[in-house]
Amino acid sequence: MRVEVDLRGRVCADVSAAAGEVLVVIGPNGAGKSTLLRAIAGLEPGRVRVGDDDWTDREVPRRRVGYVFQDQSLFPHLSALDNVAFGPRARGRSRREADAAARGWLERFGIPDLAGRKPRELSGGQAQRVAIARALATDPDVLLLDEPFTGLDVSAQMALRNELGEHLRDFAGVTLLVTHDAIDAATLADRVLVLDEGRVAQVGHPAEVAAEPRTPHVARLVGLNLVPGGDELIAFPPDAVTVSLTEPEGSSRLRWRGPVATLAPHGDAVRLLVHAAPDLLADLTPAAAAELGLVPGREVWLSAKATAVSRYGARG
Amino acid sequence: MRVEVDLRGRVCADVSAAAGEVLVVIGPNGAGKSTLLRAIAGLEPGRVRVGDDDWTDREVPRRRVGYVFQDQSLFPHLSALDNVAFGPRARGRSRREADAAARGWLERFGIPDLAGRKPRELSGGQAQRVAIARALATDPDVLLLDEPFTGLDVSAQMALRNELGEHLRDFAGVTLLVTHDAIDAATLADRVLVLDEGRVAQVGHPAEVAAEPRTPHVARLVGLNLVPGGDELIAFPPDAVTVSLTEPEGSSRLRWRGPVATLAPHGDAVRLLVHAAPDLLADLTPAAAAELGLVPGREVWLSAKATAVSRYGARG
Amino acid sequence: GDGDDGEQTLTVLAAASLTETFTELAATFEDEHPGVEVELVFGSSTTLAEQAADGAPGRVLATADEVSMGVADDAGVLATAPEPFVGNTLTVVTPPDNPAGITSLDDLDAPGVDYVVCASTAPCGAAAEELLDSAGIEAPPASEEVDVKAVLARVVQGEADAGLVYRTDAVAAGDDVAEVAIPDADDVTTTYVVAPLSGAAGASADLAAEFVALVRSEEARAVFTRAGFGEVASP
Amino acid sequence: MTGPRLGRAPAVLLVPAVVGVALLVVPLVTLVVATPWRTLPEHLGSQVVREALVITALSSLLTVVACVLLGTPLAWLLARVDFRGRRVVRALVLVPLVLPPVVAGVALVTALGRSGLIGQHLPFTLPYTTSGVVVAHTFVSLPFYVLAVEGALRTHGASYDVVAATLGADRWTAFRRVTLPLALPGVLAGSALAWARSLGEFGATITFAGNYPGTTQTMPSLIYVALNSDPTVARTLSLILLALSVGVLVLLRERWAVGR
Amino acid sequence: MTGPRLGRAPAVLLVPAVVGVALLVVPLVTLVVATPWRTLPEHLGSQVVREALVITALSSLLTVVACVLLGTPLAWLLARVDFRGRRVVRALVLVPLVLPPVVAGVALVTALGRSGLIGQHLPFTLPYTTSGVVVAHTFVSLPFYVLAVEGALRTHGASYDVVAATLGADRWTAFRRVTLPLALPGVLAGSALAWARSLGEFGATITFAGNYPGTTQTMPSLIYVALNSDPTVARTLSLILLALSVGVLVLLRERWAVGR
Ligand SMILES: Nc1ncnc2c1ncn2[C@@H]1O[C@H](COP(=O)(O)OP(=O)(O)OP(=O)(O)O)[C@@H](O)[C@H]1O
Ligand SMILES: Nc1ncnc2c1ncn2[C@@H]1O[C@H](COP(=O)(O)OP(=O)(O)OP(=O)(O)O)[C@@H](O)[C@H]1O
Ligand code: MOO
Ligand SMILES: [Mg+2]
Ligand SMILES: [Mg+2]
Repeated sequence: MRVEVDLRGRVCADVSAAAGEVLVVIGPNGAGKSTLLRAIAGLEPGRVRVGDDDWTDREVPRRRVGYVFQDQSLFPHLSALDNVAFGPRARGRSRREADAAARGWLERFGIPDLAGRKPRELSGGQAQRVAIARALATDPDVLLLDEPFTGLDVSAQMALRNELGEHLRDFAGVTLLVTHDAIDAATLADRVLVLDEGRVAQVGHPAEVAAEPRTPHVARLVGLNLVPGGDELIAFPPDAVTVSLTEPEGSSRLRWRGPVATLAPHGDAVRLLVHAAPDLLADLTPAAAAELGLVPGREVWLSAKATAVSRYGARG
Repeated sequence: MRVEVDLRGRVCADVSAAAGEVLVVIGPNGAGKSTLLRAIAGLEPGRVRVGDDDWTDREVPRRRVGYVFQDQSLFPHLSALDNVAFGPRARGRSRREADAAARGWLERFGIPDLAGRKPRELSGGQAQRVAIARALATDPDVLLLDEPFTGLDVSAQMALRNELGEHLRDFAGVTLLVTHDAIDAATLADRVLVLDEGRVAQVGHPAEVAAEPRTPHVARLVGLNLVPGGDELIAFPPDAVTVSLTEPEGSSRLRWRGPVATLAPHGDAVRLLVHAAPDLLADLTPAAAAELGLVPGREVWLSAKATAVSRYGARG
Repeated sequence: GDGDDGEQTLTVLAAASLTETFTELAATFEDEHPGVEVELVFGSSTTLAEQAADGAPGRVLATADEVSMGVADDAGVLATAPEPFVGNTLTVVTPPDNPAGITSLDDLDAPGVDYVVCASTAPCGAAAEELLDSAGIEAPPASEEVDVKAVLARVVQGEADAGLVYRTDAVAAGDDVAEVAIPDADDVTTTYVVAPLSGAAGASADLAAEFVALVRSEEARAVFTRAGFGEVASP
Repeated sequence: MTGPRLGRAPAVLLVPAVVGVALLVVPLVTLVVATPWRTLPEHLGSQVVREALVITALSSLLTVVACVLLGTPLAWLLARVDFRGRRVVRALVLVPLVLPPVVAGVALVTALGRSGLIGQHLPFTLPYTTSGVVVAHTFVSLPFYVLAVEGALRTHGASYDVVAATLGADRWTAFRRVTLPLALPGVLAGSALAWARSLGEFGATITFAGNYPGTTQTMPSLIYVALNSDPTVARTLSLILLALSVGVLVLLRERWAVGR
Repeated sequence: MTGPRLGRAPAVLLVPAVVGVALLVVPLVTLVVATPWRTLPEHLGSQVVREALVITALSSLLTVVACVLLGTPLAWLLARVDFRGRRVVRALVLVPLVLPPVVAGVALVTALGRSGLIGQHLPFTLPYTTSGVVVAHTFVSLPFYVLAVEGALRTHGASYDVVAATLGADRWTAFRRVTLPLALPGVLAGSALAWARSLGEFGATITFAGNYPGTTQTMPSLIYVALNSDPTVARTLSLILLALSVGVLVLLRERWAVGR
């Protein structure tokens, strides 16, 4: 599949994916992730090829997509079951078949007893499951999942991630999954696509992207500090940062200064956000934090252990 | 503040909170979290007292709440600025004052340049920020935040959590914040309220609830295994679980058997979900996982190190 | 249409002001012609004439003026030349208690008197205009009603202090109005005309001619006179 | 269910609403009071009245059917499809609203009359038949229907149509299963408008279809004739028409309210 | 913007839509064709016609204003407030739709006429005045307006009203800033209906307000009167009315379309 989208101020990207591939799309708010998905579905203009077919001029109903909209967009006048059965019926299956398929999906997602409910009678998470079921039930060529796990409780997230993973293993088409959660990228992605301000900032295998993030957003997502250094980027984990109240000795250029913005527990450690240039994270033990007398606003020096730092080119 | 709600099939709870308190509400999908908030706002029937005032028969507009709805519910015909300024204006401030206040909130949330956009021209995360700004701008007595951080990218989540935390420190009223994210509970909560199937399952300080979870949902949320043992509950972390292919020796009753459901990377470890009774999590090193030849479907034995286990009464 | 089973229908298109008299005459006609049913279609003379000209089903056309009949005549749908059968003259009516104290045509000129007439385009309006002019009335009417029934209704409801209507209408209204006789009214009359329509063949052509004959008969004259109609004005 | 208490209805809305109701209801009440009801059974029993009632009921019902069948697609076209000349079509569709009914009748005669431009080529005649009555009523009522339904369609917007399209629904399926059900209140409002307009119509009817008892004489035409002989009878007949239509409306509305 | 391509408009919708347009437009076209246009300037120049046009324009405009002011709150009351007897009020509000216009005029006379039940106590008289024309038009047009707006209000539902209430908006504020703007397409549709109905109305007007050039004679009354003597003049006058109203509609619609 190949998509070329050029919408000033929203997204300007050229994205390819192989059949069967799961592409996880990440990026900050307003990066253009939803717009990219909308273009593939034909809701925004853009050149789209899927396999041997040119979809560019194909009408929306004839593009075989399964779309989980970011805002669910369940039909308010139809029950959960009818919402899920809508796609199969629109694509020509009999009422009985479509209902049976829909019922199957609702069961798979743990909400068979809500089949008769109207969307306004569902909780947010329940509605989200119906929305995913509706997208998968259409038997699409391309799956477009815009933050499919938002609003789901932890168990449901885990269960649905598994269900979806299983489904995707057998799925011959392309999947684009938008998420703000690093776990989705780690567990579901064949490749990760990073969007930033409407442009493709990075594409690569999940481990690659996690190890050598190219945007502050991805670095934050995978929990790394990222510092631009001329042509190269420098990445290091928060627990590789040493915090001190006075300027550290030595000639290392890997040191920064700034006020503590926040302190928060992070596992067994205390995680510090420091407004240096750029913002940096530092993990230290509660004992060390107490000893340094760290409170928000306090100026500190940070330095990174050279051994824990990785350097790589700013352009892949 | 005190709320008594009794809506068959949705929620049946009696909840109190002190002035200035931040109550984080957690629970699985459909537990009744949103319904509880709606009752406080007067959108569902229920007895509500706030301070010395009885709100039970008070009309919705006269309850001074700031509500972030789970589905945002931004007015589609108003710009972001007008959405945020709506509350102040409805509560009697002049147009100029309301606009200034709204502009201040949009700036605080990093989207001053989107002030003139209609909701349909905003990305999901941008709209979510407008929704939070709209709720805070009304200068309410009670803040009702239904999953306020969904759809936000990691940096925005962190920034908004800080902004909100700062705002809440000075806030004299009661805050109820619904979330599926353990971080919110850890960083913002004075107390945590656990709902399960419409009932209050547990109330307590965040650390308390995290240490001695009473429902499988909370246990999963804080990353613990929870096993019912008659009158008491047994909790232990996944890294306290030993995985073996044969029945472990000794007479400990802390052992279970079942097929591996999933394996996923978790930090440096591999996290296993095993369909025992109940479902259990186990962390082990990638080396160990490889050595045991673990694949989904494989039957394994699990046992918990007695020293890492905590036992406590099933009823607080 | 015309029945084949011995039952015959004779459709008569008649001006609305003939409603009561023609209903009575139709009953008489049915009594004299067993097996024949007279279907009466009432409407404004102009509409009926235009519809007849367009070939509307009907065997007889009776209009309240000669101009309308002319439309049908010009279209060539009349079987024979139209013939006048009654005339009608104007009169002044007031509400029974006569609140404005109208006693003559001249009183219409008094200040504060609301009187109504037909619009000058309607036959009764043209007649009223002529009458008012000859009497030298200067005050304009409060309203120019579309037809004489509307004028009458105004007076009956007490909405107008006086109205110029046909004598037939004054008679039909009975006690609902008081009549103020106008000496010179007979000078201004309208003429009702009737004609059989062509396209009628055989038996029903005969029936149409017979109905026209009935309308112009002495027997009918009694009915018309009772309703307040007068003689056809001599040319 | 009573729903959330959003506050008392404010005087600034209540007062004009009550004035509006009064303006509409008071004349009716005085009409009812001023009409002799004694003669009502006698009128109801007469064959002419019964025939007129049947024709009125039949033609108004058929008019609603025609409006729904023709007007719903037309409203959809105007609300949802971008085509050249849409504005002109929309304005033209409204024009029959503006025509005095008698002129509408004249227009129908010039087009569909026996010697009308189109009518002379038709294999059947419309004037002076019950079908003609339905045509006249539809001509007069259709714009009302279209405007009401178009308003409802626009109110909802096309967002759910788009969702349906992504699920593979072609426009017809989306129309049938999404657009139309969501616009149902508008369709019902439009149908009520069309029905009511048809019940009261007489100028276009009498001009185009004539006033033949048993075929084209509707209640309003009968009332017109009665006005010429006995205004009291005309009022009584009006009240019969009125009572029946109120009855039907109350019954129908009850149904809708339950369905909602 | 052209928006997403949702597919071709299907024949099953297009065909009835085109039939509907044809039914409405063909009679108009034949009317235009069959009317002598030569005499038009002469008519336009005549004082009677000019006066009638002014009164028609003025009274239809005031009617729309009255409908918006009275009808919008009424529609809101019917769509949003649960009160006892709502169903009956709703049915009663529709009744004037069903009345033949002349009977509507009679009802107005019995209520508001010089010697009407209410009218005899009023310090002013409505019959024979331009105000009377507006009252008659409003009586006839208001139900159309209310029904269209109520349909639009119901289509949208009350969910944003609830959101506004949580933000402290009382019902009036919510109505003004949320309910009304969201129902705007319905309000516009209703206004167009009311305006058009008022433009063509004559039965109730002539019966209640009378027909005097310069005070109460509207174009439709003039046309009706003209029909009695010279149908050709009546047609020409109708076409003037028609052309002007189409012009206004096209202009207005252009505005709306831009606003949307
Ligand atoms: N209809 C529109 N008109 C103009 N700009 C728009 C429109 N819709 C979206 N945008 C802008 O386009 C950019 C991309 O939006 P998009 O919804 O694709 O972001 P996103 O990556 O999905 O963000 P999020 O994570 O918040 O959902 C945003 O800056 C947004 O404000
Ligand atoms: N209008 C309604 N009618 C009937 N049941 C309803 C209605 N609204 C919600 N429910 C049910 O009430 C229960 C509680 O719903 P609620 O929205 O409060 O859940 P929640 O805790 O907010 O869940 P989530 O995390 O998914 O948002 C759910 O089982 C839901 O299906
Ligand atoms: O319809 Mo008439 O009888 O010409 O006034
Ligand atoms: Mg998005
Ligand atoms: Mg919820």
